[in-house]
Amino acid sequence: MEYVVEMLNIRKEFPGIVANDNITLQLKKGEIHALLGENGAGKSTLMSILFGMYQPDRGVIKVNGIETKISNPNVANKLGIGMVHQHFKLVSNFTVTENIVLGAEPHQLYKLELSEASKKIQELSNQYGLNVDPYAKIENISVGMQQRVEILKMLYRAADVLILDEPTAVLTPQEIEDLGKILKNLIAEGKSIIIITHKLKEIKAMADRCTVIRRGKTIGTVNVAETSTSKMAEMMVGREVNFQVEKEEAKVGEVVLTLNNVTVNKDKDVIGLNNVSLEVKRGEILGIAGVDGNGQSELVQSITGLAKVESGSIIYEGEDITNLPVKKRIEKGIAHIPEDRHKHGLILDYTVEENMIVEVYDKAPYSKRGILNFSAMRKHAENIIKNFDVRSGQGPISVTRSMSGGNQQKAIIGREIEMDPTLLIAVQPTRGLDVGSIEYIHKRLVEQRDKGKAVLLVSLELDEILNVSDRIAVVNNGNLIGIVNAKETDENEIGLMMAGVNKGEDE
Amino acid sequence: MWSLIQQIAPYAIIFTIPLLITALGALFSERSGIVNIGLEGLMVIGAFTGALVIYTIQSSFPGSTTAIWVGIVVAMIAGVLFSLLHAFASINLSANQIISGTAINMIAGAITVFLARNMTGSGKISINAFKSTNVPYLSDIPIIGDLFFTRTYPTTWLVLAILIISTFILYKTPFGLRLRACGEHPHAAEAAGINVKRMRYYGVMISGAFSALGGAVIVVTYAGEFTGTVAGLGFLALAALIFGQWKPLGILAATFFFGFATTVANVSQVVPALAVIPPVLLKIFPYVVTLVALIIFSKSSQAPKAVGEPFDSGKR
Amino acid sequence: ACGTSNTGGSGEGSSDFKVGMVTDAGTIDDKSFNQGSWEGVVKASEELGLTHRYLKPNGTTEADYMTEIGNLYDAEFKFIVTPGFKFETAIFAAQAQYEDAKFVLIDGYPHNGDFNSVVGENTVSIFFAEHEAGFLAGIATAVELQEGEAGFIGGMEIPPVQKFNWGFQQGVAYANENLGTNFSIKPENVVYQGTFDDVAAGGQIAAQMYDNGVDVIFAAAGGVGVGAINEAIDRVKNGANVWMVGVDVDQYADGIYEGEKSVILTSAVKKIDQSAYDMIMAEKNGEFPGGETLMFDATNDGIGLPDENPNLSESTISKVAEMFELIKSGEIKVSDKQDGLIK
Amino acid sequence: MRNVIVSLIAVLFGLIAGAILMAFTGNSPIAGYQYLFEGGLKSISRIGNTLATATPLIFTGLSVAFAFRTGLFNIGAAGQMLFGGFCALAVGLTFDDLAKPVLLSLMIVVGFLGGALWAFFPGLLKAKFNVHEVVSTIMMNWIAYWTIYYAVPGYFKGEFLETESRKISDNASLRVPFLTEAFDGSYINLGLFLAVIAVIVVAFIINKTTLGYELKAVGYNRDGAEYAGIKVNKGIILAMAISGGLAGLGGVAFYAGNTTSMQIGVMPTQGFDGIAVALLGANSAFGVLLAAIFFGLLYSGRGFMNAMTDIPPEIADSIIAIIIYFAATSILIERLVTKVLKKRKEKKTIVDEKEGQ
Ligand SMILES: Nc1ncnc2c1ncn2[C@@H]1O[C@H](COP(=O)(O)OP(=O)(O)OP(=O)(O)O)[C@@H](O)[C@H]1O
Ligand SMILES: Nc1ncnc2c1ncn2[C@@H]1O[C@H](COP(=O)(O)OP(=O)(O)OP(=O)(O)O)[C@@H](O)[C@H]1O
Ligand SMILES: [Mg+2]
Ligand SMILES: [Mg+2]
Repeated sequence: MEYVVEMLNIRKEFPGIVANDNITLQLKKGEIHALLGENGAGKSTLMSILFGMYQPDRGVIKVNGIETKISNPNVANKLGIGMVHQHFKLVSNFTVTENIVLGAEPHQLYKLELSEASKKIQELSNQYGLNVDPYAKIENISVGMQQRVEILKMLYRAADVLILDEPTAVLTPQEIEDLGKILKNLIAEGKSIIIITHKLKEIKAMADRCTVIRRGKTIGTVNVAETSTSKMAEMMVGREVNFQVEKEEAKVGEVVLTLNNVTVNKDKDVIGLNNVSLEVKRGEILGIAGVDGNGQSELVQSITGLAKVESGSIIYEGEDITNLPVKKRIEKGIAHIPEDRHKHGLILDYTVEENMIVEVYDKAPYSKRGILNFSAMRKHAENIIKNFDVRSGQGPISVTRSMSGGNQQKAIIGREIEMDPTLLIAVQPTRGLDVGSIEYIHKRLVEQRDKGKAVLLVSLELDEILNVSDRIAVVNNGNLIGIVNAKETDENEIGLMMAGVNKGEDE
Repeated sequence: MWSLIQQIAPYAIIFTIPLLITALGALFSERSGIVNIGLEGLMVIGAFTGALVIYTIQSSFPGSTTAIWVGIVVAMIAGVLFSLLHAFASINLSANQIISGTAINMIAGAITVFLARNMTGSGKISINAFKSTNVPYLSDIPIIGDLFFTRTYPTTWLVLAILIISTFILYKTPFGLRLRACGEHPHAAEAAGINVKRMRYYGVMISGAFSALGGAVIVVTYAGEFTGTVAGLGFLALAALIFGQWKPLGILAATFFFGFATTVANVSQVVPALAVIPPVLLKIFPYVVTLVALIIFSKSSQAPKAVGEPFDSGKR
Repeated sequence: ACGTSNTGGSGEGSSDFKVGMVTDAGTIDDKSFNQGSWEGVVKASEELGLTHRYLKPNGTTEADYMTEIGNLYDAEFKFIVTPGFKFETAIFAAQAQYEDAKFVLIDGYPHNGDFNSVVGENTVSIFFAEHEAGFLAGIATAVELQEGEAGFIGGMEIPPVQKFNWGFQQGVAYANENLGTNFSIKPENVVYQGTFDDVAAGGQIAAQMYDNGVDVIFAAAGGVGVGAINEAIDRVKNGANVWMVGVDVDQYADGIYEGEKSVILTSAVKKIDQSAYDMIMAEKNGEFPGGETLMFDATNDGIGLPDENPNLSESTISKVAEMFELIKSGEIKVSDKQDGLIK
Repeated sequence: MRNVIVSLIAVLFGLIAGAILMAFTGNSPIAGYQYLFEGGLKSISRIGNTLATATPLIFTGLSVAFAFRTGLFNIGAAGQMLFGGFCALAVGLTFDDLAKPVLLSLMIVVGFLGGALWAFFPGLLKAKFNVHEVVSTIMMNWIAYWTIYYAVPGYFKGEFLETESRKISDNASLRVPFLTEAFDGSYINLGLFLAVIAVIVVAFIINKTTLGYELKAVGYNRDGAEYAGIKVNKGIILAMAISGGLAGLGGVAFYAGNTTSMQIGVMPTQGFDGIAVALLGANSAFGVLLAAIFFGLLYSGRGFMNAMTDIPPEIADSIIAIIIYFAATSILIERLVTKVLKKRKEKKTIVDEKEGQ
C-alpha cells in the first residue's frame, strides 16, 4: 500500500487544551481523503501541522515513506504539500498573479518577472477548468473565484498533496458541485487530496476514504462508499444524532415587519440589497438563504438600523422605522443576534455582566440618573447564565474574551432573548459551534416562535435553514429571488435559487 | 512672486530632504505593518551619531568630505540598532506600537544629550557641513535650473536616488511584494512561506536607517551642529506619510509641500509682499492644510490594512 | 568636563564659598549668556579653587528658578549667578528668603512683577550696554565695507536683543553721517525670527536677505544665528562676498570656512564672563557690591568688539577705537530706546 | 493588582538603569537616589513643590489616560493645555476685578472649555472622517503653539516684554496664602485640590456611570457599541473633548497656579509627560495620581541631586524614558510576573488538574 503522506500518532497541545491526541491519518496516492470532526475537534490543527505552521509535540510525519520534519510552510511547499485555509489567505489589493507567486516570486536580478508567471497561471487555469483571470485584483473577484485562486496557488507550486480546509462553507450547492469536478480533475492528474468538512453529504459525494476525529483523538478511518452518513455522524459526535429539529406546526399571527422595496448600498455606490420586499409574521421563523455576501448583511442592517436605507421603507408594527436610530429600534423590541460575535456581539474586554446590559445600560434598574447599579447588573447576568447554561471561569465577572466561542454565543443569545423582543433576528447563530450547542440554540429559536414572536433567521447553512424555518426567502446578488414554504421545498430548489434561478423560470 | 519662488526653492528643498527620507523610511515600516511614531527619536539618534563621528574624525580628513560620509554611514547603522528597540517591543512582545514609539522618542532625547555632554563636554556638537553646489550645466537650464539645480547638497541627490530605488524595491522586487503583503495581510504572507516577523524587522530597521539619515542630513547641511532635537520634524514626517497616502511619490509631494510652506512662512518676514499676511496664518498654514488633506484622503485611505496590529501567527 | 566639576582644593580660607549657577532657557552650551556666565564662573572658581556647579531648571517659570536656587542654597552653594532677565522676579523673592546668600543677576534687576527695582543688600544686578556694543559693530561694519546693505536677525523680541538691534542701527547711521560711509538698512531686513533655536529658519531668512542684496547680517539670535552663519559660510565657499556680525561672544571661530578664514566680520561682544568673574573675585576679596546695579558698558570695558579682528583693517580698528573713546567720554550717546529706529 | 505590580517593576527597572548610568559616570547611585528623594521630600516646602510640580501632570496624565480608556491616543495634551491655559488667562486678565471665587470658577470653566475645544476638532475628524487622532492632535499642538505665540503679545502683552503676557493679579491666581504659608512658601496651590477632585470625578465617571460605560464600550469595540445602539461618533467626540478639557484644566493649574503669566515660544513639556504618567498609572485615575506625584518627585528632586553630586542632569530624563519603555513593553514584565506566580502556585498545590476552559 502506497501512502503519500502519513501522520502517525500526532499530539499537539495548546495551553490548557490538547488539540490533537495521538491522531493517525494516512493518505493514499490519488485519493480524496476526508477529515471529519466536530468544531474544535482538531482538524485544522492537524492540517496546520502537516503544512508546517505548527510543530507536533509528538508523532511522526512521513512523506512518500520518508520521515520528515516540516518546520515551516516553505518546507511543506518543497515537499509538494499545499493548503487552502479555512479563511482565505489572499491579499485583497494584490492581483491574482501577485498572490499566487507570493513567497516564490520569479525574478531576474532582483526584479520581479510576472509576465511568465501570469501565462503559466492562465495555462493551469485552463488545464483544470478553473476559469481565473491572472490579472484581476482579488478585491474585485467573487469568493468562489478566490477559492480557485487558492487552489491555483498550490498548483503553481506543483503541489501533489492538496489540503482543503472547509472549502465548501462559502459556496453555493452548484459551486460545490463544480468544486467536486475540479477535485476529480486533480485526482486524474495524479494529485492526492485531503478535504476537511463536517458536512456528511459532501463526503459521500466527493471522498474515497474518511478519517473521523473527535476531541483530538482518531476514531477511525472508513471507506466512504461502504459507510452510511449516520454511522459517520455517530463516529463524529460519539452518539446518535438527530438531524431533524423537533417542532410543531407554526401558529402564524399578524405581520410584525414589512420591507417595502428596500434598497441598501454596500459601499459608496455598490448596491448591496436591491428593491427587496418581504414580511415577517408573529409565530413564524422566516429563513433567509443565500451564499455569503449576497445582501444578507444589508438586509439585517437595514432592519436593525446599522445601514442607511437608500430607498423604500421599513414598517414595524405599523410604524415606519426606516430612519429610526438603532437605539430606538431596540427599545421597540427588535433584538439581534449578530453574525460576528466578536465584532458586534460582545465588547470582549467587558465582563459578562457588563455585556449583558449593553443595550439597556441606561434603563432602570441597571442605572439611575446616569449611575450604574451594579447589583442589578449582577442579578441580570446571573439569571442569563443560569437560563442559558453559559459556562465561564468566574461567572458574571469573567471577561468575555476568555470564554469559548460557544459560551460567548450562548451569552449573546441569552441577552437578546431576555429582552423579550417582538422580532428576533438571528444571523448565523450556530456558526462555529458543535452539534450539542447547535441543537440547544435551535430549540431556543423555535421556542421563541412558539411564544408568538417573529423570528428572522439568516444562515449560510442550508440544512439549518431547511430544518428550522417555516418559510424561506432566498437572496442572490442583492435581489430577493423568491419565498417558499420550508415544507414544500428541498435543497435542490433552494440551491438553484441561491444561484439566482427563480422558481418557475426555466434556465 | 516668481522670483521669490525661485529664490526660496533651493532652501525649501534643503529643508524637505530630511523630512522626505524619514517619511520614506516610515513607509517601509508601515508597509510591513508596524507604526513607527519614534521617527523623531530615530532622527535625533542619527543627528547625534553623525555629528559625533564627524566631529571626532573630521580633523583627520582636512579639506575632504570623507569624514562626513563616514559619519552618515555610522549614523545609519546607529539608527538601525536603535530601531531594534522598537522592533523588539512591537514585533516580539506585541506591545502597543504607539507607546513603544513614544518611549523611543523619550529615550533618544535623553540619552543623546547625556552622551554628548559626557563625550564632547558640550550638549552641542558642531561640525563642518557640506558645501552646496550648483549642478554643472543643469543649473543653467532656464527655470528648472534655478529651481532644482542650484545650491544643492550631495545628500539631496543621495536621498532622491534612494527614493527612486525605494520605489523600485517596493513595487518591482520580491522583497517589496513580500513587505507589502506583511502590512496588508500577514497571515496570507505567512501561509506563503514568508517570515512575517523578519520582514517587519526589515521594515522597522529600514525606517531606523532612513530616519537616522534624515537626522544626519540636517546636521551636514543647514544646521551644521547637533543640538539635541530635530524640532518635531519626525512627527511631521509621519503626517507626510499619511498625507502622501503611503506612496513614495505621494510622500515626495507631501514633504515638498511642507518644505515649501514652512520656508515661505519662515521668510515671510523678510519679503514685503508676504509681510502683509498675518504671520500666524503663515505659520499654521502647513498644519491646517495637513488636517484638510487628511480629511480629503480619509475616504480613500490607502493605509496598509494590518498596520498597527501585532502579528500573532496562532490567531485565526 | 561635564559642566559640573569639583575642584575641592586645599588652603581655602574663611572666605571660601561655593559658586552655583542656574541656567536660563536654553542649554549651558548656548554660546550666549548661559555659556558666557558659566565660563566666567569656571575661570574664577578654578583660579580660586572654589567648588562650582550649575543646575538646569525643569522649565522657565519663576517656580522652576526658585526651586533650583533653593537646591543650590540647601547644598551650601551660597553664591549664586543667574543669567537672564527672566530671573528678575525669582531673585526678588530669593534675596529676601536666603539672606545669607549672594546673588548675581545678569541682564536684569529684581522686582516684584511691577518693574520697580529692588536690589537687595545681598544682590548685584548687572546690565550691559548692548546698544553700545551694537553701535560699535555698526560702525565697524560700515567703515570696513564702506557701502552696501545690512540686515538684522534677532531671536525673540527681548530687551537685550532689541538693544543690540537699535545700537547697530545707530552705529551704521552715525558712520553714514560722520564717517563718509554709504550703508543702508531696509525695514524688511530687520526681523525677529521668534525663537532662539530654529536653525533652518535662520538659514532661510539669511538667504533671503542675501538674495535681496544684503551684504552683511548682524544676528543676535542663538541657534537662529547659527543657521544664518552656516548660510553665509556656504555662500562664501561658493564665491559670494557676504558677511556676518556675531553677538555676545567672539564668534569668529563659528564662521570659519577654510583654514583660518571666517565669515564673521566682527562680533558685538558683551563680557558676560567678565562680569561673573569680577563678582566672584569681588566676593573673595570681601568687596561684593551688594545692593548695587552695575552697568557694564564702554566706560568699564564691559562691552566692545573682540580683541582680535582678523577681518577688519587697521584703519577700521583704529576708527572703532576712536568711537569707543567718544562713547566712554560721553561725547557720543547711544540710545537704548527704539525712538524712530526700525523695530 | 497585576497592573500595580507591572508599574512598580517598570519603575524599578528604570531606577536600576538609572543606577547603572550613575555608576557609569563614576557616581554613587545610593547617594544619587538619596539626594533625589531628599530633594523632593526633605522639607515641608519641598513636599509642597513636589506636589505643585505634580499638579499639571495629574491633569495631563488624566487627560491621556481618559482618552486611552476610551480607545483614543491623545498626544495633543500639550496644545490643549496651552490653549485652555490661554483662555483661562485671558479671562483672568480681562475680568480681574471680579471676586476671587467667581473669577477662579470662571477661569476653570473657560480653561476646561478651551482645552475641550482644542480636542474637539481631532475628535470630530476621527468620528466623521476616521482621521487618526495621533496625527491630528500633533497638528493641533503646533497650531496652538503659533496661535498663542501671536495672540499673547497681540492682546495681553506685558508692560516691558514682548515674549510674555502680563501677570495675573492675586485675584486670578490659584495661589492662596493659607496654602503657601502651610507649606512654607512653596508653590503649592488650589490646582492640587482641583486635580484631586478631577481624579475622583474621572474615576467615578469611568467606573460608575453610564457615560463611562458608553465611552469605554466605544473605545473597546466601536462596531460592538454601534450595534448596541450607542452613538459612536458622539462618544468619540465627547471622549476627546473631555480628555482635552482635562488637559485644559492642567493649563489653568499651570498658568494660574505654578506661574502667573504665559510665556510664548514654549510648548509645555507636561503634555508629553502626561503620556508617561498615564502609562505608568496604568490608565487608572488613582494610578495617574500616584504616577504624577512620582514624576513630580523626580523632577523636583533631581535639582538637589545635581547640586549635591556630580551626576549629570540628563540622567533623570533617561530614567523616565526607560521607565516608559518598560511600561510599554509591560507584556514582557507581565509574562515574568505570570511565570513567577505560576511557579509559586505549582509549588503549593500538588497538581490540581486544570479544569477546562
Ligand atoms: N493557536 C491556538 N492556541 C490555543 N488553542 C488553539 C489554537 N488553535 C486551535 N486551538 C484549539 O485547539 C482545538 C482544535 O482546534 P482546530 O482549529 O484544530 O479545530 P477544528 O477541528 O478545525 O474546528 P473547526 O471545525 O471549528 O474549524 C480547539 O479547541 C481550538 O480552540
Ligand atoms: N487562538 C486561540 N488562542 C488561545 N486560546 C484559544 C484560541 N482558540 C481557542 N482558545 C481557547 O481554547 C478553548 C476552546 O475553544 P474553542 O473555540 O474550541 O471552544 P468551542 O468548542 O467553540 O466552545 P464550546 O465548547 O463552548 O462550543 C477556549 O478556552 C478558548 O478560549
Ligand atoms: Mg470551536
Ligand atoms: Mg478548522
